[in-house]
Amino acid sequence: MNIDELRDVAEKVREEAAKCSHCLRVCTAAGCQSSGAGAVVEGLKAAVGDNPQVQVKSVGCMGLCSGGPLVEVESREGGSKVMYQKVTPGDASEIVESLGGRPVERLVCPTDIPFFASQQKIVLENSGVIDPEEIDDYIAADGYQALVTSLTEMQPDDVLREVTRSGLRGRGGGGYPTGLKWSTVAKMPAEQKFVVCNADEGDPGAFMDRGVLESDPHRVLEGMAIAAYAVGASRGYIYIRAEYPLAIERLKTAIRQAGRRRLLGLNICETRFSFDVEIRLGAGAFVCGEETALMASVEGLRGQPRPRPPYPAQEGLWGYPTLINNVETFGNVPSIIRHGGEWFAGIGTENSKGTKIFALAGRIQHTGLIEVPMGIPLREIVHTIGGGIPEGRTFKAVQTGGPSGGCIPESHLDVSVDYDNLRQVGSIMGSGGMIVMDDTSSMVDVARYFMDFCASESCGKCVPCRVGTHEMHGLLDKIARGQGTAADLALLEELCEVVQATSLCGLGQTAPNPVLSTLRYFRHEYEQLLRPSDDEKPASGGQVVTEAKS
Amino acid sequence: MIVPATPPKVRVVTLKIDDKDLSAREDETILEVARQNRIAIPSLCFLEGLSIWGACRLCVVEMKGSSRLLSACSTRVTEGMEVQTNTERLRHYRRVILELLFAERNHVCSVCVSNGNCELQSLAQSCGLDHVRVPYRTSVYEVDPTHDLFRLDHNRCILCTRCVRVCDEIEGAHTWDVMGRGIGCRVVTDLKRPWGESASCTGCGKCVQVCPTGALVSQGTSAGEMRKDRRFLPYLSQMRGVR
Amino acid sequence: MTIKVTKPAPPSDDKRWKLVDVTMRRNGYYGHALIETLHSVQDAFGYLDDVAMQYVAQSLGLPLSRVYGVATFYHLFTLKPMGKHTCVVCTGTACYIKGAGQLLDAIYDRFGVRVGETTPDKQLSVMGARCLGACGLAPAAVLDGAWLANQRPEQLVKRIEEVINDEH
Amino acid sequence: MSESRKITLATSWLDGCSGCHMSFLDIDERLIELADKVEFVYSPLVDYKQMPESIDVGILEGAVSSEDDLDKALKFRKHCKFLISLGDCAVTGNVPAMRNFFPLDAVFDRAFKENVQLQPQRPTVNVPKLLVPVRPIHSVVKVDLFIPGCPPSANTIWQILSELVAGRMPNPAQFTRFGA
Repeated sequence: MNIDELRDVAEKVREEAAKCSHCLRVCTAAGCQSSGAGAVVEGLKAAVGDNPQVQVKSVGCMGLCSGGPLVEVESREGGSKVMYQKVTPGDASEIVESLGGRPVERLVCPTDIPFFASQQKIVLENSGVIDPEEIDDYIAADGYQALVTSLTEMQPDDVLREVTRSGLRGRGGGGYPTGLKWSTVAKMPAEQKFVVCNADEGDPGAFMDRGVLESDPHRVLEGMAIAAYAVGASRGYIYIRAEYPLAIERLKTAIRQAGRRRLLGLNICETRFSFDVEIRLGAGAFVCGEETALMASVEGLRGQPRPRPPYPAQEGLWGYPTLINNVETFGNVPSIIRHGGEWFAGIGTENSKGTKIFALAGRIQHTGLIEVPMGIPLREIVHTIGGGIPEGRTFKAVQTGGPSGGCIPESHLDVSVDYDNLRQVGSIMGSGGMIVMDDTSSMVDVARYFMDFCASESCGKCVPCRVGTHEMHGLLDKIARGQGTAADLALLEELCEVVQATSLCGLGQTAPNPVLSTLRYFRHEYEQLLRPSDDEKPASGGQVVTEAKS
Repeated sequence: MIVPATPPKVRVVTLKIDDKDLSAREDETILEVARQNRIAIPSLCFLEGLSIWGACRLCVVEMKGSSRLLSACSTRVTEGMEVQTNTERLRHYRRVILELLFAERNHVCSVCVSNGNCELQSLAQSCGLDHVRVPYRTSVYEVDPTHDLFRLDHNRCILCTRCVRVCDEIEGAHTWDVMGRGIGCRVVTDLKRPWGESASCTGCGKCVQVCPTGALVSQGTSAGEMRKDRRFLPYLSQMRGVR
Repeated sequence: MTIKVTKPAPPSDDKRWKLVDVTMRRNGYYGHALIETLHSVQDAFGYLDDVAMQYVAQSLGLPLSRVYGVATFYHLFTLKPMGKHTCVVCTGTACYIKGAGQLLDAIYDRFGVRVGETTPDKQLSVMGARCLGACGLAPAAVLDGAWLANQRPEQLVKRIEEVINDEH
Repeated sequence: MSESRKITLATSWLDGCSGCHMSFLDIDERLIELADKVEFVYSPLVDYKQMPESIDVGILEGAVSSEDDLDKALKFRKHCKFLISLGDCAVTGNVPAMRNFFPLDAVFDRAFKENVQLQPQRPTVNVPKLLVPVRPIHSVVKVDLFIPGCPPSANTIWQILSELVAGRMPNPAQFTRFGA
């Protein structure tokens, strides 16, 4: 396929679309599907019947999951758009009848609210617009242009330069400069190299990657193929959690379609470049989000990390240099190549370029997926875009970065969101989960929850993480139940330090973060729960067994 | 006639360990170089002749210019590296890691067959660990006495996986592996069958000899009677080419 | 150099072994296809038993203990047969904040099973999930594949009772 | 510590075998030397019934298994300026703590019914109530010095006491370890 053929396909799709007067887009990403979007699609199709003027389309995530199932009606004349929320199959005929007339007032979801208006979409530009199971839809939205341009008009070095210039940093949490990572792999002399897409989105409360894969899977494949060209790899793996059946299905479809269009496989675009992608399923292990554990899992082993160095870029899958990036990182690449690194670098802040997808959840008015430029104040995300706290409650903290992150209180809400600022206030960017808590949440309980998570997700290889997280959870539990003493709290803090400093991989090294950040901002909540020690009071400690039962 | 030298495959680098100037081959690890130079770095999962595991974290050292600690067993030396192996901070961390190990399972030294010949026990002494503040877990673990020659006591296992590695890398049987995850990890033979019923076990006993504690011992030993013999290891690992 | 090894015959003439064989063949009987293969065994049979693990180990040329280690490492694999009905309660952060714990407590109070357990009459298995990615619907549960959004404890228990009683 | 006054010393055994006290006695003739500098004011080895208000050094052997043990530990902490855990039972729980792996009922049955031929029954009168779990002393009260060993040898005890008497803080790891 060359650039002209690509344009032909796009043209055909657009012509087809122009024949219709209205397009009904139904979000069929997992969030809306679980609230019944599948039936809505059926209902709408039945209501439309064989009217060729109206197109009913299953599309990806529109963002506002709390309003699901979402339906967007676009009329070709004038291009006006109306969004409906909480649509049921029973509403279908009413919606179809309203076409061309006044919208169904009671279902309308206003789109001029900040939730939609304050967003800037790069990775999600096609989400909720195109049909994720139709490669031609993606091509019509300028898809695969970047890949074809790279292969036919650019040298691998040119691609590396563009990515480096863009200032893109890894979106999986670490924030490692993507250009640097790519260059390292590119420089390794090896006959075989691998590109791996990390789609093992394990943070509880994070569903950005899922949104991207379910809404626009080709974008990720294109990003991977460009990366493979730039670093000189010919094989790719997508490591995805088995908990995402819909995303897996859509990825499989996408790989099949791209292969058929010869955008994956042997001699892509009649060049010497060949690239195959294979899906590898996770099986329920958070630690496999860690690069070396992920590689072990791809190799069919227990997902246990190994010490670094050597880094995967030097010795990765089966010992070969391996480039590992996360879904959102690859998702940015086609746009960077299409619009240039310069353009991308113009968005965001000095050290954090571009946009970031966040998953808003918890005690907040609007839950769902948003994509905002880096540097946006946290307060704007929570109170303006998220619509603040429901039920008249007050804001207490927002948790970012999942089990490796921290809780940010009201006093730091004006921090502008980028990698370095979030680290300064004791949290991390992480993969983009944001969970808002109101005054009903106990911070000790939150810390205990995350420690329980880390303890049960610890792979068990290194001692500090295996035993340390378990013991820290025990101490947190004791404190949360009002049984802990000042000595227990001191021991907890000491364990935090040791586990952080000595654990083998990122899971253990960051497991104490939720405790440390809640201690930093909500220490009084811990102290309120402490009881005096045995020395200070005469009564007996431990459980007294009075009379043995026979 | 003098034949011109072919360039060496590995270079020699100079580095500092505990302020001592040393030279080493660049394919050697910090731990190897330290031990050659009589600088003691505590370790448990490391055993010369077996592959590197990097899990006990006792051998962590500080490196100038790095905020992270590095495990000495798995990190190769580089030119100009400056390493500290015995700072107050590291000694503290090592004691806490040992505390965690003692708290994890039931290491009652006084009644252990390896009492007096146990690496965990002697490390506790050399690292100055004289009591354990971390609450003991006191979970019950079983003892597998089904093998004719050997006995497995999970209570004393520290999951260093030396047995797994020696069985796989040297004996080639791969009878042992680790099952489960996190605190629920334990070593298993085959499909978690009793050891005595294992079809893959050759009965060579290498796992017993490399075990640092009283988890794997010979049948018929009682408190303090078990002694391990590892003289076979360097020789056999050379034959197998394990690094 | 490759040595041709004859693959062992399936443990029984159960048709479902074909599905497992297909997965292994598609992956060239490489040892690194172990996780994929275990997935297909579990899809076909519902759980992994010794017979299946033995067959997979032999077919892929892997040590038994390796297979057992991998099967027990990943939480999605189960070595015990599941109940007739399964209820997955999401325990992700958003669901936790909004009361997933109460859902699990209510299930325990009514059916006497906690996460990872199956009732003695093999009617119900309860599982926890580390975030199903439907945080907008918190607290969420999946009962026999059907999504249940914004659950209250008594509502969920009632729904489970209905599903179980429908059978009788 | 002033030169003029002897150092006062109290000892007691909780749940243990009293082997550590025996080991203490095994310092033999050095006891006389010790007696020049140290005065036993309360101990199962001597005949004082009343514990003085303030004691310089307290030594406890054994683990905390019963309410009685707990009372002793709290009392020693209250009266002693410097408290020593002597022996593995005091330091780690050791053998007494091995009953933590079983339900208390099972332990009782094993001890008083299954292994007894004559009138197997559980004692109920004049026995202190048992605690679950058995714990080392430092998990109940603050301890200033730990001397592991099962038992610590007579030499170990002598060395450490000599250091203390000389006004120096000893390092027990030089002489002893868990299970020694």
